[in-house]
Amino acid sequence: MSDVSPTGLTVVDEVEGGGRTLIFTSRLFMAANTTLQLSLLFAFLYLRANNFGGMWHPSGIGTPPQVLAIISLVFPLITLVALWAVWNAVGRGRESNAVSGLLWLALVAAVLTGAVRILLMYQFNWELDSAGTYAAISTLWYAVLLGEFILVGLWLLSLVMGHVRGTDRLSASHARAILDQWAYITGVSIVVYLLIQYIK
Amino acid sequence: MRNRATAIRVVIIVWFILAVGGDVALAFGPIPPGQASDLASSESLTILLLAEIGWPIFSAVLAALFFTMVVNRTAPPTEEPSAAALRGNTRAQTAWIAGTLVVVLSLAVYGTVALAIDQPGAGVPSQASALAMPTSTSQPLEVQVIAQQWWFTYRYPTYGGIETPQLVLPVNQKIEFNVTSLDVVHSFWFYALGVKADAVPLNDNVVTATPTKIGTYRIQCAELCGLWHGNMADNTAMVVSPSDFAAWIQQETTLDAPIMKYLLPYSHTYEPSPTIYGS
Amino acid sequence: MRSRIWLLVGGVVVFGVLVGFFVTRFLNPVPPQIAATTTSNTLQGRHVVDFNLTTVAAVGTAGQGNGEHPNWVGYLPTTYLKVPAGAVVHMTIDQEDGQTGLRNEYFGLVRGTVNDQMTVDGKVMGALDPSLAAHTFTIPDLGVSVPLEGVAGNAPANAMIVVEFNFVVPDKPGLFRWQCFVPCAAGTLYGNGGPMQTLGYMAGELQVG
Amino acid sequence: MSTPPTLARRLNEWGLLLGVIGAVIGFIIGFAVGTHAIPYSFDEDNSLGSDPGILLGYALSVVGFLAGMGFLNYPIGRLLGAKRPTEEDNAYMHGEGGGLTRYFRMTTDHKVIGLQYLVMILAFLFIGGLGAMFIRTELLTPSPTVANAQSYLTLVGLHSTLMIFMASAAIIGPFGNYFVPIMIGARNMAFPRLEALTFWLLPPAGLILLSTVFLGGFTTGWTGYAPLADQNVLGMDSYLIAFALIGMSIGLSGVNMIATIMTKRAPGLPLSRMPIFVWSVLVTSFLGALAAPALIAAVLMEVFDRSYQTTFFVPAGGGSPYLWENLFWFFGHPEVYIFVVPAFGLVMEMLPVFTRRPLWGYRVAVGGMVGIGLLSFVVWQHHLFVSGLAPSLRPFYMFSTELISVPTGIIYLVALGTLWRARTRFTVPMLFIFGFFFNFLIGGFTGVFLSDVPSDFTLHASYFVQAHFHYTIMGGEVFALMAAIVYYLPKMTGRTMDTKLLRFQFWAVFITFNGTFISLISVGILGMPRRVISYAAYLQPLNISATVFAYGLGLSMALFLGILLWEVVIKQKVAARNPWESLGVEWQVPTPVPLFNFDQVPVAWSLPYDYDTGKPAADFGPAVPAFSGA
Repeated sequence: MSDVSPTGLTVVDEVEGGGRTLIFTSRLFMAANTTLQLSLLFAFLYLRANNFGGMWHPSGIGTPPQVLAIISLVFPLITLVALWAVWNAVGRGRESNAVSGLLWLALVAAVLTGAVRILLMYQFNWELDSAGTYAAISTLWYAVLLGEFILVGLWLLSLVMGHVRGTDRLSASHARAILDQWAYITGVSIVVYLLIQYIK
Repeated sequence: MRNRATAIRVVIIVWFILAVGGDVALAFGPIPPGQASDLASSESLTILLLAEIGWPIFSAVLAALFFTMVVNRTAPPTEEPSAAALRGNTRAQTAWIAGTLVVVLSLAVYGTVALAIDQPGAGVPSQASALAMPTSTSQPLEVQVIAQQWWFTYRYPTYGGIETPQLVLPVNQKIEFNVTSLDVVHSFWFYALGVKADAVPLNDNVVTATPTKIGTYRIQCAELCGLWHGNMADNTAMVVSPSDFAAWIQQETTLDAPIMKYLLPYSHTYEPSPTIYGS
Repeated sequence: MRSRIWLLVGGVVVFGVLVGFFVTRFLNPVPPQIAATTTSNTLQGRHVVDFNLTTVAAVGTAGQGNGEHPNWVGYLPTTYLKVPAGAVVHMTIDQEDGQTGLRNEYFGLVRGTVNDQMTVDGKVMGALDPSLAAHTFTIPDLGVSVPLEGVAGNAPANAMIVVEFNFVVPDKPGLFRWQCFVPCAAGTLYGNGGPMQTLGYMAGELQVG
Repeated sequence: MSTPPTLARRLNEWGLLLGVIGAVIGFIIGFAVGTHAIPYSFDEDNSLGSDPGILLGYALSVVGFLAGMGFLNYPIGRLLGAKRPTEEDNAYMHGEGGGLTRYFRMTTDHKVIGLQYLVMILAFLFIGGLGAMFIRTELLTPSPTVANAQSYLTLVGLHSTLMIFMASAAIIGPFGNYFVPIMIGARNMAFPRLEALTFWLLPPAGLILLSTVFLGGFTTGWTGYAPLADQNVLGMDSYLIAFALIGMSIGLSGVNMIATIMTKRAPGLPLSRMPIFVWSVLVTSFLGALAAPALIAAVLMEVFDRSYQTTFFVPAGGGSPYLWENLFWFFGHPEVYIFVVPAFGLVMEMLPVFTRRPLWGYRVAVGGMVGIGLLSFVVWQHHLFVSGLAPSLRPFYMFSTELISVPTGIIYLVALGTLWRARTRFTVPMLFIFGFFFNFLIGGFTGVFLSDVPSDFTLHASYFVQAHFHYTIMGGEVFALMAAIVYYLPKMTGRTMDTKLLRFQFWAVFITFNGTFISLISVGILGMPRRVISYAAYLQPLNISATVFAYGLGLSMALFLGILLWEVVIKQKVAARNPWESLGVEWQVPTPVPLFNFDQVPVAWSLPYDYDTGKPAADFGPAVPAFSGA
């Protein structure tokens, strides 16, 4: 609703940020998250460079279990592709059952991501008090990423629930915002996996 | 104000008197940390220079603030702009920014040069072998400062690696302080010599200074290190003549004799026992 | 208006009481200070006073220790000592703790006591093997430092090592801190946490005068 | 909402009580789980608990508190796919018809939250100020008297940490939350629940920090340097959890503010016409959002060190104390600009009102603040000049630190330009603005000596540093805060407090403040380190002088609080709608500000400084005349 005031100037009812706010904020969180990840990267490289007393990688400390680590990267990729498809479909205004199906697929893969990563952390087999700084920073980093996967996973769950129950149909901007987030965390996880695997 | 020009003139004169008077006073006043070592003298000079440059600028801004706020204050009528509406002045802005930039750049250049000459806290030990006796006063004598909760002890690697809880230095001899810690972060602050260096475990923090005045001085820990941080001070650090120093070393060597066989060989850092959590 | 004033005053009083309760936590708790026992002896023309302290590693033997943390290692009965100015303190420490070892070997040296000596179970010593130390009795500002030998691991229960030494306190009244230099706080980083960081266990004050 | 509105509302009404209950339950659960389920605890002090127990207990108590307050209702509703809240629900959550009780529950109204912030900050500042009085009392004599070595360090840590917490929210909390949406023509924040969360994280953080005295205190000061922090007793855990909460609050508030300013501005309000205060909040929010996560990372590592015996900061275990120092100061330096940039914004917002002329050099002022923001990320190692870390980098950090005085100098240029030839109305806020510029100038002047490596070698970690940052934070930010309280109180509470007594109060606080901290600058130059309970005897006269002035400072601060309480709670003199005759849009809306700020959001906006034409910042139509003050 707009109106013309006697001074000839227009006034409006309300500024609705809406979808733009959501996407923008999602990216802001990514920026903030980047500081967190860079801090951990700094810690990782700093501890490795110093390696006091050979405690970066004491003998007998292995890398995380390879197979689980890779599986834990495949599931978020599945979610990512599903979310991309959802965003694509919603953005073109296709309100089909396919969207619901894709959302469910994304959710299941996200849940599996969390499950596999929890399992992975149990499989490190590191006694943190004696396994050196490599084990410590890797565990911490995996824990931080796990926490972020869980948070975004919960967001995804709320979107799926709202969508399938019809209380809050998924909008394109919502889909885009969560796609951004998930892509970011997945990307970071891949980088972290490579770092921990190859920079020992 | 009616006599705006007069007011401005008065303010400028006041500022000029303040600036010149302050700078002259600074030049004759005692400047910390004093002249007890070459490092301290150079720090005093830096502080003096910064103060001499900073004070006129500081007082100019202050005078301008006083002038614009206090001298110029009036009881205002309502709904009347108080002066011509100025929204900015590119020239003034450029001049101000350029001026501050020039000051800042010259300060940074000066600081960098001073830093390059003094090398306070260069972080790298200068001598290949700490145990060699310096052949001249300009060659550094290594003194290790070992910080622990909560006392400084000192090792003299050149004199058989004896350790003492009191710091005694020969005058006019270049000293290389190698500061390290056995537990947490401390900071070795020998105020009169202008020496301050954090003691970080497994790190060798190096400061060199040549004490130039015989006397008794105070040493204090300058980084919060736990319960007795405030008491981790020593009023008995001494700078003495070379002969007194030799005598003191002799005396300490005798005192230390029973413990020498237990002391670890001298090194730049000491790794605590592998069980970092107490038994 | 009156009711508002009362409301305000009431609020301020409640807030003040809460803050006051809090603030009292910071006030210097009057420590249970023990004074030296006077004797008729003299040494180097000075009056001799006696102290007898016990060090206890009270880990697992709750109730033996003192204060809020009965499980912590500590000097008993207290670490707040009071001696007359200018006296010679004759200190007897019943050492019941095990050997922990010094972080800085230097503190194995006896320093600042009369003749730079201590008596361990009747034996006169000038230094102790740093790895045998259980604690030290050190007053940094007076330059006094005495290592206390720990009871060997294979010793019978209730074994005890008696350490004796004399030191001179200044003629001027003052407050001096004293502490232990053996990282003896089991289970904490470098052995330097807990009792080492808390007054009344491995740290205390010596009031002179 | 999934539950019937009446029940949800009733629960919300009792949110504070439920929150306390939730906190207790959360603590018990967390403590039990942490103590028994986490195997890596070597802490033998089981008389009070283990580190994992305390850490988890505190963390869950915060979760319990927030759950009790009602923060989980909405997320859980969303997770269950419940319907979005209705308009009525939103209005209720905004505090519609709530009267005074809405200040004691979770609301989503930024104006309520602003006032909540104000009250909480004043309360905690008061407690922190009491701590300062105790510190000064102790330092009357060179050896311990009222405190002992341990309680003194805890006192220093509490005073500093509490003040840092409060300073980081002192201006952006009350005034940012209250006025930014109004100033940009928004009816609400972008994420009102998030905004409520940023506030309700702070009281638990403050109380958890204060609870440290029951756990033995902590001896690290606010910088929490490791490995001393690793050694500390359980009291350290309070510090860690509290600081993590503050970090989250700063970061989330930053994200929310940026989102609001960037996406919720009224049409017709480009960035180039935003009030300068909004700009300062924008810059600050970027600092908060981008710096706080570094603190979170550092705190996480410290939590791991303390509860899992990892060795991030323990050299013998392969870690490094420098890691903490780097991460901490990477957050810590932007943090000090989080304090002071909103203060710049506030004084530049107020100056035109009292000089009755446009803000001189608006663009360059914005550029200055943005410059401060950018530079503040590359100066952190000037805190480590004597640490022995990376000596070859010191010239760079010296340069970047000195460079930051250029954008800071711009703020002075703008102030002088605005004041130039103006006939200034010397009201009480203007007095405090004068105090702000005077004190901050000394703060900046002393900062020059600390930025230069050779002089920093003498002054580092001495009382000179302490006086320097008190000049910038207390002399700068707190003076701006007091100016803003007097200035904005008529709009926020509908009460005015412009009395003669306040003028006396200003001079009292100004003189005693400078007396205190000039004494402390002097003891610093003469070689007194910070945070010591014992000092050299020759420093006693200056310390006595500092203490006597500090008592005066404490009394005059208490006088300010007294006047504030008297005027607002008891006298309740109704203020005019626009007593300062400001053109800012926040003064054009009615008092009290309507529930959603605007019935209609104006489209035509200009800078609110056109005192030559008298044109308000936004056109509300003919109903509201430009000046209807007094």
